[in-house]
Amino acid sequence: MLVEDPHRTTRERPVGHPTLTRADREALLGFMVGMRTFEERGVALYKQGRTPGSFYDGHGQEAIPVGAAFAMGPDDVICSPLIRDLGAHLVRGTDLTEIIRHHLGRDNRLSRGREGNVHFGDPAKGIVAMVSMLPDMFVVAVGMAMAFRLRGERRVALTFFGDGATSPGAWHEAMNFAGLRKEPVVIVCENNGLAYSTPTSAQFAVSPADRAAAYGMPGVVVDGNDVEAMFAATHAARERALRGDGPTLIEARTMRMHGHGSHDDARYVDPAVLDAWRERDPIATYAARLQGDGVDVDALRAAVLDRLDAAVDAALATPLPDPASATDGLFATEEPGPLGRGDAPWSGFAGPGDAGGPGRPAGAGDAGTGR
Amino acid sequence: MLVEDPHRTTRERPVGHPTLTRADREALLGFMVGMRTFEERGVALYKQGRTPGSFYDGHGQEAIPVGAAFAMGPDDVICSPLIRDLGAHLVRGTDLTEIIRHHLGRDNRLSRGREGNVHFGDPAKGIVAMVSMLPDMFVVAVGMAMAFRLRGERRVALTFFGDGATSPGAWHEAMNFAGLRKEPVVIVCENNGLAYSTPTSAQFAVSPADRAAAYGMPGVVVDGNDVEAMFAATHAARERALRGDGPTLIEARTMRMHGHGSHDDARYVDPAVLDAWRERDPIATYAARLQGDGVDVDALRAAVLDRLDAAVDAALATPLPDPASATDGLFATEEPGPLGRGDAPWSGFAGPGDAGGPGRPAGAGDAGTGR
Amino acid sequence: MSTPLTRAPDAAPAMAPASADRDVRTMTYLQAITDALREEMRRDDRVLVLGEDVGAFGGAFKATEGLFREFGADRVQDTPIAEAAIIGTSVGAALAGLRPVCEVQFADFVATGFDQLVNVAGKMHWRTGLAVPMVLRLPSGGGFAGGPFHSQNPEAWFMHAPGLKVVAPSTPADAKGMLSTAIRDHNPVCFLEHKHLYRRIKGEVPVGEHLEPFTAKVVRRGEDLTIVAYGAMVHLAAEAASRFEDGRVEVLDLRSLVPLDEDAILASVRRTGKVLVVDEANETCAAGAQVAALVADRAFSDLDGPVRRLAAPDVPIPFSPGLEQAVLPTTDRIAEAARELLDY
Amino acid sequence: MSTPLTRAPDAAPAMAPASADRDVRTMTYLQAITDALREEMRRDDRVLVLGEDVGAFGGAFKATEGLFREFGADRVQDTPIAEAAIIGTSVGAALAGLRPVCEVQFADFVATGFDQLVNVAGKMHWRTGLAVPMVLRLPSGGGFAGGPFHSQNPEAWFMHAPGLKVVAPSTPADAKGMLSTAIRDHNPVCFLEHKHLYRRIKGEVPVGEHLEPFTAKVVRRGEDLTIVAYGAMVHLAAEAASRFEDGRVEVLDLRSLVPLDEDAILASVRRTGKVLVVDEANETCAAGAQVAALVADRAFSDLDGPVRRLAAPDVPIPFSPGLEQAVLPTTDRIAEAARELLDY
Ligand SMILES: Cc1ncc(C[n+]2csc(CCOP(=O)(O)OP(=O)(O)O)c2C)c(N)n1
Ligand SMILES: Cc1ncc(C[n+]2csc(CCOP(=O)(O)OP(=O)(O)O)c2C)c(N)n1
Ligand SMILES: [Mg+2]
Ligand SMILES: [Mg+2]
Repeated sequence: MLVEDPHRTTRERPVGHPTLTRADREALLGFMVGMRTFEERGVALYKQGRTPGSFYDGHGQEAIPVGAAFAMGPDDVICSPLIRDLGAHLVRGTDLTEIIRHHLGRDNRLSRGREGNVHFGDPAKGIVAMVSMLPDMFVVAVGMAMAFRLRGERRVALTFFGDGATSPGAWHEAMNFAGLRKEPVVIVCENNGLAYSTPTSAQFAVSPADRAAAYGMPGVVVDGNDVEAMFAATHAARERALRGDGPTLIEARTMRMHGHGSHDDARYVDPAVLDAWRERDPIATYAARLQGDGVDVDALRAAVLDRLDAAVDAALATPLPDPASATDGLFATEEPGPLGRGDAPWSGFAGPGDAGGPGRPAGAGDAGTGR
Repeated sequence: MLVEDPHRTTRERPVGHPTLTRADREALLGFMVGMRTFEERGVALYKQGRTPGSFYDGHGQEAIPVGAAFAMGPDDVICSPLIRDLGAHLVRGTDLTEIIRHHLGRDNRLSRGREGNVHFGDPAKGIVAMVSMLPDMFVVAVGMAMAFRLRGERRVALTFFGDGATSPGAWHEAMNFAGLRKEPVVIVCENNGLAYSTPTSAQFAVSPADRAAAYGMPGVVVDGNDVEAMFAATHAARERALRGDGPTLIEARTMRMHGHGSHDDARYVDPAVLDAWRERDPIATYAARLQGDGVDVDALRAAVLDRLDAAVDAALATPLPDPASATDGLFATEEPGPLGRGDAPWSGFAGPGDAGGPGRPAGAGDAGTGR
Repeated sequence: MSTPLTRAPDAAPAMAPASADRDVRTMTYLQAITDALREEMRRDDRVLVLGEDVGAFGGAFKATEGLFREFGADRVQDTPIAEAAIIGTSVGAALAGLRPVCEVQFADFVATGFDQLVNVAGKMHWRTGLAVPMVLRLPSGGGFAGGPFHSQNPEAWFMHAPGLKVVAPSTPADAKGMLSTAIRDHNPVCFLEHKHLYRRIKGEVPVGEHLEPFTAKVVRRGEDLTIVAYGAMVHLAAEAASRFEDGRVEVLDLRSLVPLDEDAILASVRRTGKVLVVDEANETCAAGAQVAALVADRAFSDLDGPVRRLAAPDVPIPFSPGLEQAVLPTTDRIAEAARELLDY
Repeated sequence: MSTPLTRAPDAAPAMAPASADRDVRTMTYLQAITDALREEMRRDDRVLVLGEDVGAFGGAFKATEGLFREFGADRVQDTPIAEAAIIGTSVGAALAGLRPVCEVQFADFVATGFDQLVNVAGKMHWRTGLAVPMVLRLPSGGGFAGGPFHSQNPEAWFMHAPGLKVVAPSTPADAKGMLSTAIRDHNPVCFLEHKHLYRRIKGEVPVGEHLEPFTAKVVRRGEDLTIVAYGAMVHLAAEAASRFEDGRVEVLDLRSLVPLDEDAILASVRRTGKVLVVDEANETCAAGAQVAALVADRAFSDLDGPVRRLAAPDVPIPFSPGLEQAVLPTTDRIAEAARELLDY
């Protein structure tokens, strides 16, 4: 389902979905439920004072990171999931307990307590952690994609940013490099109508998808609340990139349903707008659909909750990092190794150690060649 | 005369020239001849080792700064003429001897020897000096235009930059602010095919004029070798800005006929391309036309040369700045005064002290209201 | 707002430091900042505020709360996310006769507008004679688990960029008085307001017009050792000093980094003979390095001990509170360094 | 280029400093830089060069001359004018296993890519454990009427940004050896190459592989005073030192600013008891401030005189040669300061 786009643009719409199996659909729903459940717990932990600093969630936007990340192959990289994109981490298979430890400032493999909120990545899963400065990691993603192109690898870089992040100069420089050099980068812009308190009407005159043409790349508008549409658009963009035809900007239209962060009551948002969008909740609508197809959604929710409870318990039992560790490792002293392979459930790749195996759907051969 | 534009775009073409009198036409030619003559002398002085540092010229691009600056009113500001835009300084009436003193590193009112080559402005004439970082002064121009809009003044800011200067992030931020807030800024992009050694094909995928639409503003392609076309397009853009309809990006298509600077032999440019453009020299073609109309071009050239000789002599007789002055004035200690009014020959305004007077052509009433 | 953005105030009064008989009100450091903005905007129609979310929302920290309602959208402008444009258009507006006060949402983000600040704003007057009266408000500093991108203290970068004034108040009264002074200054001023002081620090603040000069101030007298600090570190230094006998440890609050009140620093150190310089910023090439170098040159013959420094080590500021406290200077560590110096 | 950009070299050899029996060739500082790039690109297919006009044109200063012909457009890339993208895509390429060497056309322009450098490149390893092996070549410094935007020495900004290495060679042999070392380093390295040395300074440079460590080096021995300098200032300092009796004035070439060879600085100053620190950069918070602060703390008891500094005053670098010479440290002024210190 594509939402109406008020702007004129040159745009490819994704034509036809690649085949999603029932297991794939369950996985999509599962990751969305996982993201929401995790974040609800995250808000609670933050309000209980257990999470230092701040907490951000992507309530209502789950379809975007989940659908997009799901379309990737194991050797693709994500650079980087942002504050609304926890689902991308879940799809790639980063350990839940580690993520919670990270949020709580406990010792953990992802950030060693040096970073908080969604500032983490998992090199072992092909994810590079975001920085706060928007949209700096888009520029970095273009550089990673360049390396893939130069080496002739069948890999893409997937990047995320919001509507507001199209205003900084770095966005333009990244768009220009990507479009001009046809880098294999898949660009997901999450247009949720707001940048903190600022509506898109005070951010830009022309929608992000319509601006893609100025860089010689297609801009696609997708219903960001439809996980399969996100999957299909990202899949098509990835195919295009792998063909050597360069980047695609996918503008996922959605709405930020919560405050900018858990500290923000978002009084500046019209409740009627929220009500209208709530009707189109990406999880509720997809769950209803899958339920109709016979998926046991309650069981799925229960399983997610069990895993979450266990992870939270394990995280809360984890000590804080050793204060003496704060200053080590400023500089790398060893030859860096390659990034690891992320889980790519749709391609049948479940994680390191898995070489593919049976049940790999058609098209999975595209999922990357490794190094 | 508009050159062929290979790209699709939404664009207003300037419709109908405002009336230029014969005196205006002579002035246009005179300023172009002045710029070229000055720069030829500048190259000579540089090669003689009299000009420290570097020297840049705009040979073949004279129609752009001259035509654009000529369309301005006295209260408009130019922020800023760049290295190809000496003609804009001449139109505004900055003293020739001061400019040469500046180039030679002699004591002078414009820069006190602190700056060289085209890094000067004349606050008394409403010109702000450029910085090297491209295109930073475009951003500043948008801020000046904002001030004019907020105060309800009928003034615009005119800014210049090259094709290469559309790549830095600052360009995007300035375009976005200008388009979104409909600032009264007139944007002249001098597309001379090159940024130092880099052709536009390695700079961007889509021409600057075509990218204007991405910011909600019209992009106009103009023959940058036709001074009247430049005048007309800039005049129309200025009218549009004064009407409150916001900025226009004018892409002036031209060719850089010399090296990037006098140190550069530009061996990387195909001589056949230069030959073809030489046929379309903005001064030769316009001089031929005016000569046909009875203008004594030789006399005009001779007068320019006389003035230049006198100015060079005066400049060479000027001492270097006092070394002890190098560190004073880092900080302003007094309430700043307003910028002065630039000469606006077309509007009949010849400089400070001139309040208009007879012979002001129709339309001159638009030339600004002062503060 | 009859003639918006045009009326300049009549004449600048002489600086009137807070005195006992002035009307004062107790407020937080953050409220003092808002108070200064309001006062100066009332006084001078040319003053305008711009930045991300500073309008109706009142800013990420609520420093501009209420201003949009009082002064309207032209003078309290929400901008797109674009620090270079925020700074650069402010330069332009300043050149055109306005007095912009722009907010960078967190000081950390100033790196994305750095070029406009150091190359355009900072060099303008020296190069061209054109003044650029503008203020860049920079919510800075750590101490609240903000992590590497919401805790930085970038002032040394500005100090090393000629043409920028750099100030960093530590109290509500100074925050108000120095912000007012900054807005009336004819130059670009980087105004470092410490986020961790915003709501924690309260104090008496003069009501109405209040100006503080860009000079240092002795906040505690002592004869045996000078602790030089600024911003949030002043509070830790004062606390550490209070652990020693009265009259031993002097605390000098720099308040302004450019101009740096060299006379005040030298006068204090010459008297005490020992100095400890504290920075919250990363150690290498920090403000404290400049102060230490100054002392080692110009007060050398009066020194009775090494010029000691305490600063954050050269790593980003960690998120997890235990790690963060391991990196930031603490009262204990300041007291310990002071003790060592006193015993030297 | 059979398998472009993929083959890593076999193993890093131990550092082999130039010795008498090595094959050497006389070349300029600039040629030495080109030589290092060529050597390292031949050795390691993962090394690529990118920047404005660095391709067929060979760069604004011709530092990459010949590389495009030898290594092709993939490994010697012309970029659009976009410093943030040049730096940021290099970070990405480095994360993906390449070893980018990017050129900023003039060091002054680094301010437009500052954020990617300090916030993305510099903090990456500490935050995430991911290494960012890349080199940022920065043609820096004044002395040739380049004016305020083509003469800057920005190294102190980088020193104050944790996670960046910062080096500044003064001789052709060091330029080659330290650039090679930088390319093999696993971290972002800011490589400050002084434009005014490019063609003026010639010297013997080892042929083939040549690595120099990121340490300081005594370039002239002396017992009574240490002059600490780096980059172009080393030559002036050596010239100034030669005006005194042999064996009186020691000159220490820092070569590397991060890591700073504190041991070498302290050892020299402890021996001589006096120090003059010279910077071409603006004085406040410069590298020299850090060196002076270090000495004033850790070598205090060995000092026989004040820690003196000579640096450019805090103004932009003027264009007109007489003004420029009034601002930059000169041999005369260094000698004069040395004389004063010796007489102290
Ligand atoms: C360069 C920069 N400036 C300012 C900020 C502060 N900031 C953090 S999130 C945010 C709003 C981002 O809006 P958007 O990109 O639309 O993402 P959303 O929060 O809506 O997902 C801002 C202004 C930042 N992170 N980076
Ligand atoms: C931000 C920035 N990076 C690099 C440079 C170095 N530089 C000076 S002029 C130039 C080429 C400019 O090309 P263009 O904008 O097309 O102007 P033209 O010289 O053709 O008039 C470059 C790269 C600069 N001035 N600013
Ligand atoms: Mg948003
Ligand atoms: Mg050009």
